[in-house]
Amino acid sequence: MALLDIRDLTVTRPGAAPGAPPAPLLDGVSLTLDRGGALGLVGESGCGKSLTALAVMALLPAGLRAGGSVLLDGEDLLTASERRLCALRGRRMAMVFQEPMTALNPVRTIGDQVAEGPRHHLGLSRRAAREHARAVLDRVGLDPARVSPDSYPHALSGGQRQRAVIAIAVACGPALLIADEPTTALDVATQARILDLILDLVTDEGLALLMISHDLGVVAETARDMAVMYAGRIVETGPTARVLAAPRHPYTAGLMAARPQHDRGRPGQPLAAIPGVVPPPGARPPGCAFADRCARADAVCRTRPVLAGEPGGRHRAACHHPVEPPA
Amino acid sequence: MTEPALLAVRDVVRAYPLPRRHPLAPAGTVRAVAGVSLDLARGESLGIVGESGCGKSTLSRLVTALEPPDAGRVHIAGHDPNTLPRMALRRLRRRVQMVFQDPMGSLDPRWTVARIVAEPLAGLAPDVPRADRRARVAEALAAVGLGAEALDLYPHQVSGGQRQRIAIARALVTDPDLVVADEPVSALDVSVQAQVLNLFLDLRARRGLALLFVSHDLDVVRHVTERVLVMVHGHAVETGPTEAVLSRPAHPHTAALRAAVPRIEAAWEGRARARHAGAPPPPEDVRPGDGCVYRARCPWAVDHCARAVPTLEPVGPGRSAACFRAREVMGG
Amino acid sequence: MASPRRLSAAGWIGAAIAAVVILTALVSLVWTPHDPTVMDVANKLSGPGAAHPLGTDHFGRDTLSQLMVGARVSIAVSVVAVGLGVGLGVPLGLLAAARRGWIDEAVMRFNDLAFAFPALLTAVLITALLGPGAINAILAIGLFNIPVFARVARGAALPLWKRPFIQAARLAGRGRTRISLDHILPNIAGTLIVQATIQFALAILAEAGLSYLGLGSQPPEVSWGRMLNEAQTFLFLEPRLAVLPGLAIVLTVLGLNLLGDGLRDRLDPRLETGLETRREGG
Amino acid sequence: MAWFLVKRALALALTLLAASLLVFGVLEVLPGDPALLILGVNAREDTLAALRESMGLDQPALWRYLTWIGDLLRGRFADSLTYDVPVSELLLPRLAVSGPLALLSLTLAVALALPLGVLAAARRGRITDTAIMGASQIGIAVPNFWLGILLVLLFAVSLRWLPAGGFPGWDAGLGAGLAALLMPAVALALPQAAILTRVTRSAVLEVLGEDYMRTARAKGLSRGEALWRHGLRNAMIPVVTIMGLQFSFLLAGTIIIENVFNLPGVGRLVFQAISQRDLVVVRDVVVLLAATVGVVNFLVDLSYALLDPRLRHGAGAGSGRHG
Repeated sequence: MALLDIRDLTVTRPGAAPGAPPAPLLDGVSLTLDRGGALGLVGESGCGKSLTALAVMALLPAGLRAGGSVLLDGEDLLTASERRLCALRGRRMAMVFQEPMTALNPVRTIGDQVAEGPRHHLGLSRRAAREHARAVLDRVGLDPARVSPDSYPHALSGGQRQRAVIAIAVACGPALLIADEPTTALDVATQARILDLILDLVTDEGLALLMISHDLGVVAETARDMAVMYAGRIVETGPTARVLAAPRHPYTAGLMAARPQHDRGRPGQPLAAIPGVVPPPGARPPGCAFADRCARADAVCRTRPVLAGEPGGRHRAACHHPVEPPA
Repeated sequence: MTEPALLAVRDVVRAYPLPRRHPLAPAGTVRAVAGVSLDLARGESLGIVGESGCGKSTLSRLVTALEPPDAGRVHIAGHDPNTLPRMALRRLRRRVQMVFQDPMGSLDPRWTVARIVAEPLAGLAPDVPRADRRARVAEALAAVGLGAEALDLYPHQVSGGQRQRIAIARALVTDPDLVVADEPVSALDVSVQAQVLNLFLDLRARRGLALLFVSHDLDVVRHVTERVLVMVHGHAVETGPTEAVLSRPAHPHTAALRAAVPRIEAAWEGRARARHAGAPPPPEDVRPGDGCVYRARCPWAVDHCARAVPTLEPVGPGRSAACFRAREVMGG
Repeated sequence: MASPRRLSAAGWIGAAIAAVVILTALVSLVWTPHDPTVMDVANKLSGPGAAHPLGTDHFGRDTLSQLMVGARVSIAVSVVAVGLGVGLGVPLGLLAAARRGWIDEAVMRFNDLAFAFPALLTAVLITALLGPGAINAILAIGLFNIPVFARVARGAALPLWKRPFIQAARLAGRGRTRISLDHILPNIAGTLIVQATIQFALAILAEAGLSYLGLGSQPPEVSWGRMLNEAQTFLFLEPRLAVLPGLAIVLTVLGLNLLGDGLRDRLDPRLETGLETRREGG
Repeated sequence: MAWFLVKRALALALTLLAASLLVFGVLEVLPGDPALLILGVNAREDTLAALRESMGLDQPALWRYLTWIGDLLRGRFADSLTYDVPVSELLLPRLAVSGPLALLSLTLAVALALPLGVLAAARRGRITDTAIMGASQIGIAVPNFWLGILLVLLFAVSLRWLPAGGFPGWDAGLGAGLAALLMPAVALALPQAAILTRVTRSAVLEVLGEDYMRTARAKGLSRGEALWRHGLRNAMIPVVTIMGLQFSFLLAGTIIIENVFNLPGVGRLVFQAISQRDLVVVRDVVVLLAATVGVVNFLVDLSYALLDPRLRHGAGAGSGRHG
């Protein structure tokens, strides 16, 4: 049984005006993640990748409704009681957020914030939790001798703060770690070190990782499998090496071609930009959501494509006219 | 007689006061830009790269005379904008315009596109008759690929990529010689970023525009600029032709920046990247005369780096780097 | 208008109440059931009836007519007092934000000074020094509004000065005054309007307080505060006289506050942010 | 931290200096000759001259200002013009009324507003929230003196539970004293509590939207635990600011309320002094009130430093993108 099994997850926002139909933000998202596995979720802003993470944590913003099922160890999180969810969050599943500047409480020390989870979930005494926090901080590269656990977040650099956020997430030894754009707000050298850390934790602690990023490179470096999201749907999924080496969905191919890649692109030459804009929720075409921007689209694309691929293969794309794999 | 360089910056310094720790503490300053020089000829493009806080944005504000330097000189077409009388400064400003990072924040939410794009004309070109302004604005919008239907929209009614196009149109409307772009695509999604980068390439090719392109993204800088300048803690540590500098760095920082960029090839080649050295010291800990500013996190650092300050020395055709071990860095 | 959002139900109720009060004040200019100053001792302290829908006071003056005229005084005093605050305070705040340096410091110190004197105490002082009366009450209340608007305008303008579109305007050759008027003022107008409704409500309360102390409008002028002042003598005899003008005040202030809240909800750009706004799409 | 407090203390001193100069200037210059004011326009010239001399009015203004401030700082007060006793003798017994009154109403306001504000925020959009917000909306609109009148009508006239006004003095016993202050305190407190409730609610709502609250929830804390452990302290910062400002309103409110309830307090003293043109009393009491407001705002600044470690450590917003 997979550790995380998301089946046909939908998230809808109530209609803007009374009587208006609710707008689907996530539309039939299915993903699985095995114990110790690493799954990358890529897409541009507004595609619903962060929403997927929040749905798994059962921390969706008020007013949004989720349908389908999210199974963690076979237990459906969408129907679990709030009490049960509180017992699972931080203990079995944990999350690292995008903005290290704001994800920490400015008026409490980092040691205090790391110790809170263990006290809550593991029933540690105040003193034991503090010791535990010191060890966890040390584990994420915040050596208590150099960076005091009694520091307040404002005294730390961005990278150090993100390490503290990671410490909070892994403090109770969760089975699933969700990282939502964990390095987007960081410099490239800091990003590399934080990715190092996340990979080390995944390997050493046997965590399963759901890595969410807009950056194909970050996913390539951290996840064995990946899924590409567009307009609230999964449009392509498969082993990362296969998907990136030979993308089948025109959107994935377009994303890759639009990157200025020094090894392949020719400086000064126009990049292959994807024309048009992502359709907003509520205004998505009934068939393939990418059809309006796609050069390969025809009349068939007005019906919705399903994820499909080679028989028995794990590389699948939701496209009526997939890009041919190179011979 | 040759005309003066379009842009000549000599040893500019810009320092900001630090908050005092107690009432009697000496008033500390942090030098955001600590003695940087650069030249830019008509039609040339120069990328400024570095991590956040390295001083690259401050440098762009010095070049556009949004801030005066504390020391050193900025010359635009032979004139120092910081000593010019107001009317002459306006004439000079027609030749240098800027594009900002945040496409929403750089457009007044309560103005229409037509008014936004026309503002530099109203402020800098009183000789352009009012009646001609709308035509000039439409022309500038056409140059960035927007139709006349955009004229009466408000910024919130257009997409992020279109907003950045509008900001570029505003920078073009006075027909400048130099456009300074401060992280113009870092807030945009990849597919939209490509559209805007193409626009910059196109404008350079068609208008002979000189471009000062500030970015943290090496791939982007490599794509749009001919020369590059790498900054650390307010210092220029390496400069030269973009392709040469980024493919064979002579300064350890350039090398580290390059090595840190996540690559999609890692998916099949495996993640073979050198582990990175320690965190950079906070900027206020880096004092001039303290040796090389980069040595605290430099894997190549030797004792000598703590005693002497490296200066930019030639390391190849049109290239220079501020590192005692530049030759070794280039070699391996 | 930037936002298509409609005013909330509470906002509409507030607007309606404010409209009714203003309308009443306007009607009182041309018509009241009785002359509010004419005494009719034969009918003094009579309860509500056909001739006097809300009864009469201890001099037999018609309470309804007095309330109508009182609305006029309240509104007039508040309009002028808030106008004074806006007219002087907003330019001062804009100037401080645009110039910073010693001008800013001076304006802020002036503000601290003004806030060090409790508003009503200042008003009491001024009216006591210059003599009681509606004009001096206006002056006293308006004077205190100046630092309020200066502070609000400065506070709203300061973060705007750091925004890129202001830097773009500077690159476009715009001077600080021009930027303050063309860019800053339109962008803080919403904040100022909301503050103005709040100050308007406070001014009505302050005028009532001063008149109640006998420092505001003087007889034979009629105002809600004066009515309360006079009613206190007959509190035990005729509570109606104390309750009615108070209700008029409460209703008016309530309406203005509801309107102000409604406007704030409508104008607050923070409420417009969507779900995932960190990166800009297409 | 030290620097921050020293700066605030300097600002306080500067404000007080300016305030005293202003009060002095206004009272000396604006109304003309104090002696004339006291004795009236029909007074004889030699009587006026004598009075001027006894008041030190023949001295240069700066000298008189310095003497006044110097005396004040040493706790020496000049004689009241109407009562012929030092202002301090008038002030002290009245402070014994106004001080407890202001304190009682502030306590009432805070005790009412904080729980209600937090409750409304936690129940946002539900019936509890709507009810609390509706009540506070009305509370803000009620003039405190009118509320005082209503309270008198209800509790003194109809129910006869409490005295309608006046103050028996603390000699009459704590109970009697508090009974006399209860209605005035409630009248002062309710409108302020209404404002504070709204401020608390919006501060808590603001905090609830912060990223670190989501971090706390992701840790496994329930909504209530997250609010209690991570939200309240951050939410208190704007609340304390408003409390500081409200103190000034409370002081001013005492002027009216003491008139409604006929209490012998400082507010009534100022009011009477102004109407009797007792400039010595006015001058001293107004400066004293301004000083109180200044000190309270200084305490507010001090509490910021306690609530927010960023201020305590004298650091601005971190630059921190570096690893």
